[in-house]
Amino acid sequence: MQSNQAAGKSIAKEPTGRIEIDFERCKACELCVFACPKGCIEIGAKINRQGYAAAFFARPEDCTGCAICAETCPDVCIEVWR
Amino acid sequence: MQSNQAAGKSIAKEPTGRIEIDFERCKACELCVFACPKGCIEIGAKINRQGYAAAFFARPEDCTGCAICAETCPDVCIEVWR
Amino acid sequence: MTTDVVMAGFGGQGILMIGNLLSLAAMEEGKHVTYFPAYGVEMRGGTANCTVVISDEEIGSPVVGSPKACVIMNGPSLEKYLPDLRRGGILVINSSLVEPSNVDRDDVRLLSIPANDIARQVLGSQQLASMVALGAYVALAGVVSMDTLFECLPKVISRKYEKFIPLNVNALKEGESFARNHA
Amino acid sequence: MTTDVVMAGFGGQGILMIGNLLSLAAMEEGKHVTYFPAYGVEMRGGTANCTVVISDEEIGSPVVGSPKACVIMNGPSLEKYLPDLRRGGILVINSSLVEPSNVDRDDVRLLSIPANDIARQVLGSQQLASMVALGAYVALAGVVSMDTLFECLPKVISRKYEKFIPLNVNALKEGESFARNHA
Amino acid sequence: MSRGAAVIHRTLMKGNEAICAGAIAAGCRFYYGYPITPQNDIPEYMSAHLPRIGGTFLQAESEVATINFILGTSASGRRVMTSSSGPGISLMQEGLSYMAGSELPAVVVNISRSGPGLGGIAPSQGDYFQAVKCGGHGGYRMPVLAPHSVQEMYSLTMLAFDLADKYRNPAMILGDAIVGQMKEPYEQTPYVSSVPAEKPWALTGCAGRPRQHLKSLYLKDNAIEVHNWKLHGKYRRMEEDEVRFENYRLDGARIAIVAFGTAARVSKTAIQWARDEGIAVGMLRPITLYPFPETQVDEVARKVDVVLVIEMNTGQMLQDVKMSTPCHDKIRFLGKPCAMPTPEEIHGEIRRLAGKAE
Amino acid sequence: MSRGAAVIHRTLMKGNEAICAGAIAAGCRFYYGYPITPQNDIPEYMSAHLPRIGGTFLQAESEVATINFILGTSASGRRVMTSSSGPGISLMQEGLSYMAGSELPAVVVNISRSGPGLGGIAPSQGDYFQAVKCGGHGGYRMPVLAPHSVQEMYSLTMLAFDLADKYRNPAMILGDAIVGQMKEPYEQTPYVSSVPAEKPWALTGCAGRPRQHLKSLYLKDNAIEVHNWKLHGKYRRMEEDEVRFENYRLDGARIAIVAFGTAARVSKTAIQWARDEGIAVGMLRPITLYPFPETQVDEVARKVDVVLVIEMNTGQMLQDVKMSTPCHDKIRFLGKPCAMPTPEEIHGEIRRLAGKAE
Amino acid sequence: MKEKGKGGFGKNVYRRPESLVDVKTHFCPGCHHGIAHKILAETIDRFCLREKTVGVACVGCSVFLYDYIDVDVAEAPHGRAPAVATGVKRAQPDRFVFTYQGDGDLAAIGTSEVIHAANRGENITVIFVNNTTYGMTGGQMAPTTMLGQKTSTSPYGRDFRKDGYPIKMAELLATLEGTAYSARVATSTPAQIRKAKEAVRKAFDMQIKEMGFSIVEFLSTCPTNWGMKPIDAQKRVLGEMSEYFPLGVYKERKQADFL
Amino acid sequence: MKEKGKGGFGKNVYRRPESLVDVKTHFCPGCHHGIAHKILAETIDRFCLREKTVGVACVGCSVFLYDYIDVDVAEAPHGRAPAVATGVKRAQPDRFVFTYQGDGDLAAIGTSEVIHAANRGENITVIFVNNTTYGMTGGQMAPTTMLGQKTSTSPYGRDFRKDGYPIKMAELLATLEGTAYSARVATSTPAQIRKAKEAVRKAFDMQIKEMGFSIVEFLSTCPTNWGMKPIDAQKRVLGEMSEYFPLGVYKERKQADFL
Ligand SMILES: Cc1ncc(C[n+]2csc(CCOP(=O)(O)OP(=O)(O)O)c2C)c(N)n1
Ligand SMILES: Cc1ncc(C[n+]2csc(CCOP(=O)(O)OP(=O)(O)O)c2C)c(N)n1
Ligand code: SF4
Ligand code: SF4
Ligand code: SF4
Ligand code: SF4
Repeated sequence: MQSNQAAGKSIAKEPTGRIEIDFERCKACELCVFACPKGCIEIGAKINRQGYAAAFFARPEDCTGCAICAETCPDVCIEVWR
Repeated sequence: MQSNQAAGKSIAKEPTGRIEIDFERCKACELCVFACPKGCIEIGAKINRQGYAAAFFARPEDCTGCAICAETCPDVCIEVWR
Repeated sequence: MTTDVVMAGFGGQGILMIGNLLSLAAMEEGKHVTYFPAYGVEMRGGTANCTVVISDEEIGSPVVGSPKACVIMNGPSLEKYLPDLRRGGILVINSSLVEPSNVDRDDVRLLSIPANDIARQVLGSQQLASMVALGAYVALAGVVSMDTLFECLPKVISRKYEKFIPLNVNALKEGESFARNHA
Repeated sequence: MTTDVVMAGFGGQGILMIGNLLSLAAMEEGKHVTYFPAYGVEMRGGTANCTVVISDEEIGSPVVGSPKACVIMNGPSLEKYLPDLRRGGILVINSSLVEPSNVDRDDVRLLSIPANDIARQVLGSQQLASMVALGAYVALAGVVSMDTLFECLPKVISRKYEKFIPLNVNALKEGESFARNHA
Repeated sequence: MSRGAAVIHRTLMKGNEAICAGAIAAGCRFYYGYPITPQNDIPEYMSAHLPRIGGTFLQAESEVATINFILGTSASGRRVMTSSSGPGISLMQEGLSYMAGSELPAVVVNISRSGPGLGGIAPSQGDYFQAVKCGGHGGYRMPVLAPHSVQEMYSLTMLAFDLADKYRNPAMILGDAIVGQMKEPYEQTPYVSSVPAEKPWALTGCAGRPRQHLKSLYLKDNAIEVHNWKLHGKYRRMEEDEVRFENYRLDGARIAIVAFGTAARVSKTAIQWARDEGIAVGMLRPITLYPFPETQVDEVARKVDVVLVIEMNTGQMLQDVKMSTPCHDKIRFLGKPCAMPTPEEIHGEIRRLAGKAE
Repeated sequence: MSRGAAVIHRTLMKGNEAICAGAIAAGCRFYYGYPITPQNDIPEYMSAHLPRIGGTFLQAESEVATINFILGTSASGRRVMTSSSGPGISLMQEGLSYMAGSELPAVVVNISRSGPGLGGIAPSQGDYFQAVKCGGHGGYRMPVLAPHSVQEMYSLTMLAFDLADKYRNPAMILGDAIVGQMKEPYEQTPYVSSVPAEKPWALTGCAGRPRQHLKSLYLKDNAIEVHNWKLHGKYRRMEEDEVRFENYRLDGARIAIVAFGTAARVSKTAIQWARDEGIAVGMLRPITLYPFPETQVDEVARKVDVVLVIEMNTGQMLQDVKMSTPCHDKIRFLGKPCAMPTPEEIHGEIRRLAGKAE
Repeated sequence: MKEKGKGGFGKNVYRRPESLVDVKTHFCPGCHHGIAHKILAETIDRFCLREKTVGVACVGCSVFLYDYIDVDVAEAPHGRAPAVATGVKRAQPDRFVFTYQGDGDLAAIGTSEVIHAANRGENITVIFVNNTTYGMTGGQMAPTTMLGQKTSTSPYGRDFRKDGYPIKMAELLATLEGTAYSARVATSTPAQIRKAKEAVRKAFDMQIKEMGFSIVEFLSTCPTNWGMKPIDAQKRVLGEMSEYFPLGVYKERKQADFL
Repeated sequence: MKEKGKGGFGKNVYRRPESLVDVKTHFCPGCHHGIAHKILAETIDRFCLREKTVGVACVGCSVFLYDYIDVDVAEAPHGRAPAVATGVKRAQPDRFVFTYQGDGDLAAIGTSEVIHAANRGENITVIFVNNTTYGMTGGQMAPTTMLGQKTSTSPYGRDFRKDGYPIKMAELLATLEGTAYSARVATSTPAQIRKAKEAVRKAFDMQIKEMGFSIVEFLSTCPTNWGMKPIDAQKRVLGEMSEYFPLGVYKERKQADFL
């Protein structure tokens, strides 16, 4: 079906977007981690000055620039380009 | 019709009830005057210690003892017998 | 010279209006004056009263322990105020509603005036009873001139009732002449 | 003899629990003791800290201007409390999260203990870092005996986590031995 | 009071209404309130007059809401007033504390009644502590003015607006049923402002400037201590610059009455009578209850033989008199809670103190 | 405090919780409140403990509702308590005035915070005026107890219940974040009641007796004056019978500190240090802020060279000290609003006053 | 003492309810507070509750409840009667507890207390007398004042743009889960009086059966402050007032265990 | 400064709204207050209102509104924001005025103020964040706390027999004549966030068109006091919370002249 083909296309490892996460501002709430439909974000190991193991952009190659992570982040840590 | 006859009967100058109005307690609001379906009550000329021209039982002959006046009186001035 | 008067009666008898009128007249004549009404007891009915103090000097207390005069328009007020009236003070009672024989003091200057009757019979409205009484009091006490009272009437009677001013003038005059004839 | 200590770190590091434990132990040993926590700043996160004063006499102030000891579990707390620490005072820092080179004073008795690392590597849980630090502090200051601390553990650990008591004993011991070896 | 060149005429007016006239003269165009005896003339007057001059009258659902309407309008940089009595003023205490903390000006009128609780409407000075020591939490202060005549109901209201703006702080008029309900002639002297009209701190939207806020929360470090020292500095300035009082026939007095408001008014009659008998008695009448005329009371106390404090309560200002002067042994008290001492009673007390036979 | 024969053991407890323990020991089975820092331990403790012993914990929708729940339960003849802080206590002022006017007992705890307004949660004694002069309208009074230790948080709470019942009047515990949040060992001494348990005035339904009511409205004639004289009589009796204070190392003192609560607690450290240096300094610590130990302050003031008043505000109890003694020239003040003076600062001030070089 | 049965009429068919104290009231002529008091007293009698009742008086013209109803009464601060009643009921769940409140008291300053008492399902009964004004203080605008109505603080008439709408408390409270019974009645005709009695009876019944919060709103007159003769005031209730504030039962819980 | 468009992506599709001050917030990890703040700021930007707005902060976790939203802000006492906003709006009818309140603030202590502001049709906008607890003071029971929910003052779970029912403010306020707009939204999914923005936009629009009182209730998380991970808290909102507090628009006035 058409839609399947379309879906197939977007799965292709061609990022159509890019995000930046503010390391110091992140509180490691993981909301973006669960929100990202592509699973691009993960919690890291480094602890920031607030004491949190901030999230990081783990899989840039899958990012579509849909901005769902950014919309979701309560701390406005994520900026998105497409 | 039956009901007319019945009504006719009660109009007859045979009182079936009797009220007493507490002269000193009455505030001459006239609610009983308007409430009495038989028009038995009137406002008097004598002024009581509160300064009101109290109501009085002007037409005892028409009283049916329906107690509507008493139910209506906000100052519980009226007692009714039947 | 300082004088004062307590006026009292049922609510609705116009007590506060005559107190106001007297005060305005005193002010008009350049006197110091204070007017103190019994203010809302947070409910209606009952009695109304006010105190007017008139003086040539700055007035201290607007309320007095033992007034120099009382204008009493109903029975309950007589009971309440008679004991306080100063020896030799002026007592005007409205004998239409107050039994003169209830005045159990003989050290005061009593004037019994059937104010309601005069108002009804002569003037056609019981509403004017308190004006009659004021006329009588002013005639006795002479604190202000009758003419000043007349002049001040428009200030206490609302525009709507303007047409009754002449009637009020007459009421004051009736009171005055009764007082002159019976004092 | 009166001594006192300020303990500080991130909320959630167990600061208040070690303060409580120390206080209980002091009480158990018949001492006077006061424990004062930084109470809710009406929001979460940020730092947690408490002050414990232990004495043989009646204690006046439960809070001190210049403490005799500090147990510092994170970076921000070092900035906040280091300036107040008394000359010659004891400073225990958790070097897993606090950079020892940030200690810009040489008039204090510094012990750098990698509490988180010890807790994780030796005991299997970072949760125990503050117990490690307490063990170290008590070893240095000698305010109470280690055994009393052990005895008091059941009073600060809820029934639900009873099974972790031995682990906490070990944590205290780890801290103690680290202190003995590095002081 | 200084008079302008304008023709001034005397009007017979109720004290409560004179407050309204004073407020309107001083440019107050916002009034919020909730009914309570014996001050209902004030909202009633305002509801009739303010709409006619483009002002806003709004009846609130409670006194708690009232004081917060006031806070909002004050934060907008407008002159605003409310009035109430005992129970209503109690309900405003939290809001007053917030306003003091946020440095927001407003005039609050207390035409006090008898307490405690629902009490009654007999005249009383039982709210002195609440007004003067400030019944809200946190130890703020506010100017408290105590008029004793209809003229002062008018003029002190104008002053209250100026003090409020000058210090960015609520100011209170403390009256009672007697000065509130009585009528006497007064002169509608023109309002002459003593403070600048601009309020750059007002919240009007941040066009052309950085955003600003009005708040009383200071959480970081010792910010709240710093803030309180700042407030304290203002109170000190009030104490230095704003004390107002009347010396009444104190020349050569051996007895000095200290009384305010209605009690002072009544005392004047008694003093007249006593002076007529040759008794050397006078009065120091505090017009500002806060700041209290401490120095003046002390000076007078040192001169006279007896200081007679008279209040319509069981002794509240009495404490401020003792605080003001070490001459404690000269101080006497005549008080009645929830009742006006008559001129006769005061006169009797003066005679007794002067050693005259009864 | 007298101890019973019961075995008493020491517990490490938070001041706020010791208040709860004291209340429960004194038979209080009803607690109503609304959250506010720094006293949340109290409702939290009560919500956990009261249901287990058949008591009632109910969180109100506001402090205004709270104080009226209290009024209702008190009118039912039950021991009842609430607690709050600054803003919440301000909202209770009307209700407190009603309770005083209706002669209803209850214990109200103020674990005060910094003000004015929302202020902050730094320790403060800024609510002294509000508590001691009574922030509500009408000039009522209430016993105010100022604990300075966890032990006293416990024992003075029990006492507060007795005073409240004895005088049929609200009683207040005035603490702050320090005594509220600190833990120290305390002994759970048994409660020994000093007042009869019967409350024949309680509203329980008029079975077998004429109906009765609890009210504060007195409209007829001078009923409100009579009522106030009656209340005043109670206050007089409190002033005669209920003054409580601690003399701390006043033997031979040339400097007497007067301080309460946390400020007194901290002062003790400074006094220890100063005495160790040979400075003759001691402290009179008022435990009841109302009734204030007037006579005791005066006696001490006459003996010493300097009276140093220390408060965590800019000078409130200071006024009561001046009111108590004519020795105004001996009085000095050390205060900080919304901050605890450290032992070091107090010690420094003592040394200065004792003429020691810095 | 009155002669009973004089003139051959032996059966007393109306007399003062037992729980209504035999004294003059301070109410103005024609004020319906008096009628509401009578109905309240009758219902107390009917359920034989006189000796187990604690009433709570509000601040308003009905503050003297304790002089008129022969039961124990506490006086609440203005608006706080439901909170005081909560305190009484929690302490004495086996007592019958009611409040009696005016519309200034309940619908203005006391809004929060009545809403939360209802929301908690507090097992108390509220008699609420709505006369569209503040009677005791001299006729100021109330939250229930009708649009266009002139009062001493709405001299140009209530304007919805400025003062909002007359608030309908019976309806509002009926929306809350904890409310067991909410009705609006009037007492301007004998039929209305009968219905009002029935509503109060039901409200009492709810409390007795521990169903939760019950309230009866009475549309009432205030001839004095409306500046009307009592009979005209009564007509106003029958007319524009009941048009805006429809009479009826807005909620009636059927089952005790309401969850 | 961040590199823009790095890696060939030139269009910035999400960045901090202009009216949102560029500072760290004090909110806990995963707290939805942050999302509500973002939406509020975005809507201010959208209508270009930044320079003509006066906000009113409440007491609660959102008290620091003035540190985050780049507009003039007054701080109201706990619960009184709608009253303060009334005072602001009456003085400056041409300014945009909003309040931001928690559920303790609006539905407990501030019940009366919000109801009467709504009833007056006060032309203000209320952002109401319902997280079923008192966040700032450490997680006590709120009027919106769910039945059975354990909080620090309902340690045995909220019991309707004792504490009543979670109160539904969006529905309650919708019943009042003066309310122009009332909606309940959540921010737990991208779709919900979109709807929430739409609701806030509508609410703003009501004020701009002078239609009266508007309110948007946000169902929000408080992971800290619920003792949950942020993601689980979010699930609770999606589950039991929106079941009891249904999302939707409860009132939407269509015509400006509403009488
Ligand atoms: C806190 C407080 N505010 C105001 C008042 C004054 N007050 C007394 S009764 C009343 C309103 C009475 O109106 P309502 O409740 O409608 O009852 P009504 O007199 O009409 O029966 C007011 C405002 C008060 N006693 N306490
Ligand atoms: C009069 C008053 N009472 C109590 C408080 C304490 N207090 C501060 S915030 C708050 C409640 C916060 O809860 P909520 O409104 O739900 O907002 P949240 O913090 O959950 O966002 C309380 C009770 C106060 N500041 N003032
Ligand atoms: S949503 Fe924001 S704060 Fe939370 S983990 Fe992601 S980037 Fe960090
Ligand atoms: S209803 Fe009662 S008070 Fe009114 S006139 Fe009749 S008897 Fe008198
Ligand atoms: S003022 Fe109105 S409500 Fe009050 S008693 Fe008179 S008529 Fe009734
Ligand atoms: S306590 Fe709750 S509401 Fe407050 S910031 Fe934290 S998560 Fe948010």
